[in-house]
Amino acid sequence: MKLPDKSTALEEAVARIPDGATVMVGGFGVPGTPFALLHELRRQGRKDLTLIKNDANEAGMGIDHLLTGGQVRRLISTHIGLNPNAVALMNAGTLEVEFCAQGILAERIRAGGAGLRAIVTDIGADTDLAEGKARLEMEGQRLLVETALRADVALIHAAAADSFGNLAYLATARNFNVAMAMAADTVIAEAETLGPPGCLAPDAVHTPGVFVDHVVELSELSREYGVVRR
Amino acid sequence: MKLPDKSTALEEAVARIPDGATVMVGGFGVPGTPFALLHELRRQGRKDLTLIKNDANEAGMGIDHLLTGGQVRRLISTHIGLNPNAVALMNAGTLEVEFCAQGILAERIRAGGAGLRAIVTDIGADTDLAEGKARLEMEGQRLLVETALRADVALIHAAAADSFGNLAYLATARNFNVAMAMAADTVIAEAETLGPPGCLAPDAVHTPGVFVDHVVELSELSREYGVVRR
Amino acid sequence: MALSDVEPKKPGGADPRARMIARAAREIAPGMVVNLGIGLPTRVVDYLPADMPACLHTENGMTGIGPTRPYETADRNLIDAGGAYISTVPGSAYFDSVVSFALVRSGRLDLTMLGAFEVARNGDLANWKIPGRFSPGAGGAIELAQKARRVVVMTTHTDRKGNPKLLERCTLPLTARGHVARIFTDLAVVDVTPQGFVLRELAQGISAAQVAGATGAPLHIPDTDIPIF
Amino acid sequence: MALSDVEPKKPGGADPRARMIARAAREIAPGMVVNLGIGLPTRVVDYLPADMPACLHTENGMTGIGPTRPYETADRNLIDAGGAYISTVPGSAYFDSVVSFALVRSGRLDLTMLGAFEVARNGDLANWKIPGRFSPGAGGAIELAQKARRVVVMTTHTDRKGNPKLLERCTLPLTARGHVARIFTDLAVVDVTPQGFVLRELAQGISAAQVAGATGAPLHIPDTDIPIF
Repeated sequence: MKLPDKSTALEEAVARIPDGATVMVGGFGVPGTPFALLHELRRQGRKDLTLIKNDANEAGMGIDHLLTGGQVRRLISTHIGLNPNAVALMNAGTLEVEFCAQGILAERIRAGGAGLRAIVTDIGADTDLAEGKARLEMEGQRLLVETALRADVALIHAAAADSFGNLAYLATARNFNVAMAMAADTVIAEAETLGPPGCLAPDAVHTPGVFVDHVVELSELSREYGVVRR
Repeated sequence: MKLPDKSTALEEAVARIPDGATVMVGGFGVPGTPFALLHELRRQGRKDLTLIKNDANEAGMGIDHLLTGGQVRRLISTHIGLNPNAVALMNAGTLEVEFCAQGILAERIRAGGAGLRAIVTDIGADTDLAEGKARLEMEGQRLLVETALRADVALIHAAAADSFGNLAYLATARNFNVAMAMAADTVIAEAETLGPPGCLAPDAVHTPGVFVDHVVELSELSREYGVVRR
Repeated sequence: MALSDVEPKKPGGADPRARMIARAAREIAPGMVVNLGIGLPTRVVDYLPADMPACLHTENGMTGIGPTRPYETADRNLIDAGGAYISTVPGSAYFDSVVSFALVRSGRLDLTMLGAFEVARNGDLANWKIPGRFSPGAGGAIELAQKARRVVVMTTHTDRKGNPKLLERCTLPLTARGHVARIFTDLAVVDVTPQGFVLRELAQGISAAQVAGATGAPLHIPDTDIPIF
Repeated sequence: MALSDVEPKKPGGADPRARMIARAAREIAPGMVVNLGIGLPTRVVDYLPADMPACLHTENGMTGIGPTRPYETADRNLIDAGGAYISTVPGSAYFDSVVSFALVRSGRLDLTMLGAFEVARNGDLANWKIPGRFSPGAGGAIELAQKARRVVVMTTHTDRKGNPKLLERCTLPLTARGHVARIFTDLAVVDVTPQGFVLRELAQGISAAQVAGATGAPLHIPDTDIPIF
């Protein structure tokens, strides 16, 4: 056997995202954010998107282009405080924001990727974040049933990939990419380097290629991938 | 800062397991089974144990010594078919066996390690394995609430470790070790090699040392770790 | 051992089991992700062409299985779920049991081949428990049978005593309900359809009447030519 | 940049915030696993002695944080949860967000230091939502505040308008109920006890009366000497 080749051109991969899609976007701050895929999504002008992303990046970076471009109807996130545009759109009622506790967002995505229907947790059970969520009592404690999240598409950034879609991340760029790369019907990964099968040691793979549908090689890294001077 | 040193002698580490303890044991077949820790547990003669392990090893290997030595009251497992001693003890009523679907056992352990209380799944919902389990209805489907599993102690086998307890596994020896190393109050890992902090690349760590309490260096690998000729 | 060191086994030969395994191997189409259950199915790995673009999964934590290895060159850390020593292909990846079943349950598995104690004409499968006698446990079979996009069974047509394993209704505790689509045996290829068992192919030297006689439920035999494997 | 390139900052100096951070850094005892929340707490990393055996966690996926780095030597892939460029120590490990919060929720975190909009005398914490004005979201604070073995807060004693942040009762949506044990401010160290706020230490040049005046709930002032930091 040999493993199937999933390398795809940037434009073609992003063209698979329809209007109205729910899209998971990897990254926590700059590291692990798929800036090139997001730029192409901006360029292709897809509308009415629901984004699932840890944060809203910063003004002028990443999903901020989609938010300020009016392409996003709804954002499921944990923290948008570093992007005043996102806060302003939310306060103006133009952008619907659902906040999740960060680890619970990660677990809901993971549950989707793991083919589970929900997780049961005490996190946030006695806060406003519990509003509207199903309850379950175990051993006298009122717990929350947090439903699994899946998306139509996940956009992932990896440091290195092979053409089967095996991925490796660097340092804190791993973050939400691992869970999201398992939790969407179509998983598109951009990679800083793309090699033939065998270029990653089997023990060093962070996301097995079996979860990935398309791998896009980045010809160069734009300024956004660099160190941010604040 | 420097990271704390958790290296411990074999005898001292295993002495922390009390009679009556619930003990998770890594491994799937030979790879990843902590044979040296199990031998020491046999030698120290702890009684009335509950073991949680994917399989029952084979006759004359691993937990078989504990089973035939009468040290185990209860076994939570997915498949014991390769060990006729385990099947005989179960049929004789001497050993209580709880069977789990393999991926659900993994998820229940992971849920324990992730500080969740339960997972909600459709796996096995229409089979005998659902007997006695709580139900939850979502979108018209009757699902199972599978409770999280934690243990007093987890016994882990790693290929390489540093003294902080960061662990790396080889090939299919990873199996249940990753989840179990997060799901016990006391986590004891044996390692084929043990080096100073920094001996494992931060991107190559499979189990972060923060989950591990004691690391035991193996002076030599017994015959059991080798290739099994059947 | 690299992939190129190992020649895939040729179909055919006199052994009916080897012919069954070779036939089942042809069920794997290009691009598929496939899990081979422990027992007879895992042996399929040695019957696949080297240039076939497919990905084999083993639930103990690997994608990209290569051919089995003899003891002399075995890697003590590299086994399949049945304990056989296997090899890698370029692009193999290792992961833990949690990720391994995330793959299964989330729908990334196109095909699984499982062993069976019993299969019913409605697609029910029993392969984990013979109460009071031999209950090995289900291992990964419950998730595999419930969640793979296509579930096929590979088994001898009858048990050691000659009793049929393809039945009107399973008598043993079930692994999964209604998911089996096709059964490969040493006698035939049989499909599970809304109308029950349908004969699709015959093993060399076996007649449709012999298959019907060894089957514990009505076997529909199409009027057309039945291919031989 | 290796650890040895970076000297930990010295406590003291004229800046009250720097003194507060230096004092909070002393809360970290040998052997602890500690998470530093975004904002003021993350700055604690630069005030810890190089030979302190402790493990710093950042929820974006790392244990073994080393001192912060200047832009010139920053690694673009290595930040803390607040976006500051950090370094490693020997034995650092990277992991994903799922594992990162498994660590938090399963009780492996001895201490967390969090920022606050409001803290109540019963240990309630509000730090994620000012309805209609500024709701950044809780990030990881809900799990950190609910699950760390010990939760301390680091904050200016009053907001920009001079209003107290230590209150009888929180007015904003809560992050977690009753988990805050201690508060480090630019004016004082205050404990949360069953009897409410208790003054433990005073910032240099600050009187107990000043602290009481800047606190929105009764402040118990022990009869003993109050240490100065």
